[in-house]
Amino acid sequence: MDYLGYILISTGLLFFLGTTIGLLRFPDFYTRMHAAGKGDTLSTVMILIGCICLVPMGLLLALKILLIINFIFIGSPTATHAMMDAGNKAGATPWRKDSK
Amino acid sequence: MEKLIANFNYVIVVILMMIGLWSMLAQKNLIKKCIGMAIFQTGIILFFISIGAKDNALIPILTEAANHTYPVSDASKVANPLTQILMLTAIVVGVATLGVALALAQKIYQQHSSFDEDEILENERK
Amino acid sequence: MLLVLVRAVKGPTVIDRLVAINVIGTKSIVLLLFAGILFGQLEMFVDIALGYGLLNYIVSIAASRYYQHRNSLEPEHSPGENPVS
Amino acid sequence: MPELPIWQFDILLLILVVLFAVVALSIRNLMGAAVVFGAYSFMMCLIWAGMGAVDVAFTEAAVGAGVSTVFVVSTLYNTSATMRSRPGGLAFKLFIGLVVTIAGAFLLSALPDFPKWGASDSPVNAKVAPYYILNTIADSHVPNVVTSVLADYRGFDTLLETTVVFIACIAIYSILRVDKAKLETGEPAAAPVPRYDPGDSLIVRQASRFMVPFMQLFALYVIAHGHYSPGGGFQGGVILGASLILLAISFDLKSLLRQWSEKTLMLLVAAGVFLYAAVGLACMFMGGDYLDYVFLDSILPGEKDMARSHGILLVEIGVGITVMFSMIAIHINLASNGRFDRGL
Repeated sequence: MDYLGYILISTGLLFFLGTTIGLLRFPDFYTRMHAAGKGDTLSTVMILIGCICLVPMGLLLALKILLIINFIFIGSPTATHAMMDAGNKAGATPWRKDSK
Repeated sequence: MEKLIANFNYVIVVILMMIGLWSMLAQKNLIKKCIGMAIFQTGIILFFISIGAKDNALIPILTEAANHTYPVSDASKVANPLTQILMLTAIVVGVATLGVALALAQKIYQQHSSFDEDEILENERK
Repeated sequence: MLLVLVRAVKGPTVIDRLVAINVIGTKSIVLLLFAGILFGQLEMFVDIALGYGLLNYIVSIAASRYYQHRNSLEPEHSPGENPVS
Repeated sequence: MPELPIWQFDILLLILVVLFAVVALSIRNLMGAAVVFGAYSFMMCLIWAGMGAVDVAFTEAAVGAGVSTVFVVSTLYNTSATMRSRPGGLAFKLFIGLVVTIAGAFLLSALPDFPKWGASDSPVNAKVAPYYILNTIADSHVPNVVTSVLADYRGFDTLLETTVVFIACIAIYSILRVDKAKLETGEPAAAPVPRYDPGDSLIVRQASRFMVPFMQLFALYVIAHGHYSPGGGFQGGVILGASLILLAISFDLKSLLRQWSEKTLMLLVAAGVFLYAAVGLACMFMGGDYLDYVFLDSILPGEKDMARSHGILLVEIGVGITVMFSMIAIHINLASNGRFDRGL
């Protein structure tokens, strides 16, 4: 159980590193959104499950953390979708290979 | 230097208050002034909370978990609840105040169609 | 962990900021839980994190509504295209 | 108890906060400023959690994530988000900067006189506060000291704070609300908005429809369970308000107003304050002082020594109602420009 927790947390941190690098290095809004939306949700969920495995806690507490995971799983993609819509409406132009 | 670290929170409080005050006085834009007001307010809240914080103290909820004996005998092991409740209400009131300020700004915009102070004054003089 | 995010916030344009804010909000849930573990009273901090998990995405939805309606109401003036700072 | 490694963490966060404040003020697009201000409030919430102020962190989380940024966005929605740049004014800004720096220097010169950060024997921590910590269990059976101080020991304070929220709500009404009849004669009618907006997203609607009941349930839990965990009327009220604001954003302002008419909203805002004051008056009728819940035990269920706990719950419900509906009313006013027909 402990090892599972460590593995999950370190994988989550790895994904989060990928998110930040993607957020910083990608050329335009849509690709950045791609990195942020996926990596962020997955890394958060992984770290939270790792916490459940590592830290001794009661059933109610674990259930609450599972609820948080559930809400993140619903809320975060919705937010990503809404922001993508906003970017499209506001006229963010996609990056092309020859644009710069 | 050690003195600075020991009182670092007050330094930050003063810096935040300076930023808020500067933006309320020097910014021409009304919305920026509202945000500056909120920053000033957080500076004061930070002052209160950090004065009530204690080293190695637990949060002011007295449960049996985490080394508490139920009727607490040592008050220095629990963070100060008094400053916290003052600031808790201050945050909610602060949002209401922010709402009033924004409403005023919006009403001004309706009449002058600008957030800029100089333009509003020019419109007034006409 | 956070220092990288700050650079993201200072980054390119308005909507990019929104993305970064969303990431920061999700990460502050994790940080709150870590703070709870450090204090040894996780059950108190879980509630705050739960509140965050519920409320985190309101801002981005509000912003998306803002851009939708703004564009449909005033087509000649689209706020998103203004270069920032 | 091991040494908590929270100190260094706090210092890092404090520096970040200053950075965010500067960034929020230096962005020229007001929408960006509002968004960065939201991040600023996230950082503040983390700082307060690190300093052990859980209830304050909770309030900041609810307010910062749910309400305050939305207020700014809905104001910008009715106005404009661009700042017009004008030349000059630099000398004025520098002059103001000088004045502010002098004021800050005065404040900083008082720095050595302050007690050390985290000292438990400073005057603030050593005089009044220990009484609350030591006696709250015996007095009112409420483990959360913040709740008991908020609603019981310092009940007057909270009553007046709730009244301030109420008054702010009234002030916004009197500033922004315009009469529809007057509007039709005086100003040109606003352009009709199509009922079905093709930009509206099904995903957002379904997700909000799924999330809102959980939010409201969680908010009720926060109000009712505030005696044993962080929470209470203010936090629960803000979350309830935020859930209805989410409905208004993701569906339409009209569909919200169909359920809660303007009159109902204002009545309920007043009813919350009234409930709080009425509990106090009931205490007087039963023979005690104002807001002295001990005397309510003959009409409240439970044992005699639980009366204060139940009294706190009643008061928190009043606070929650007022905060919830005043948040909604402020949002509707700001979003619809006082017209109460359509908006963000």
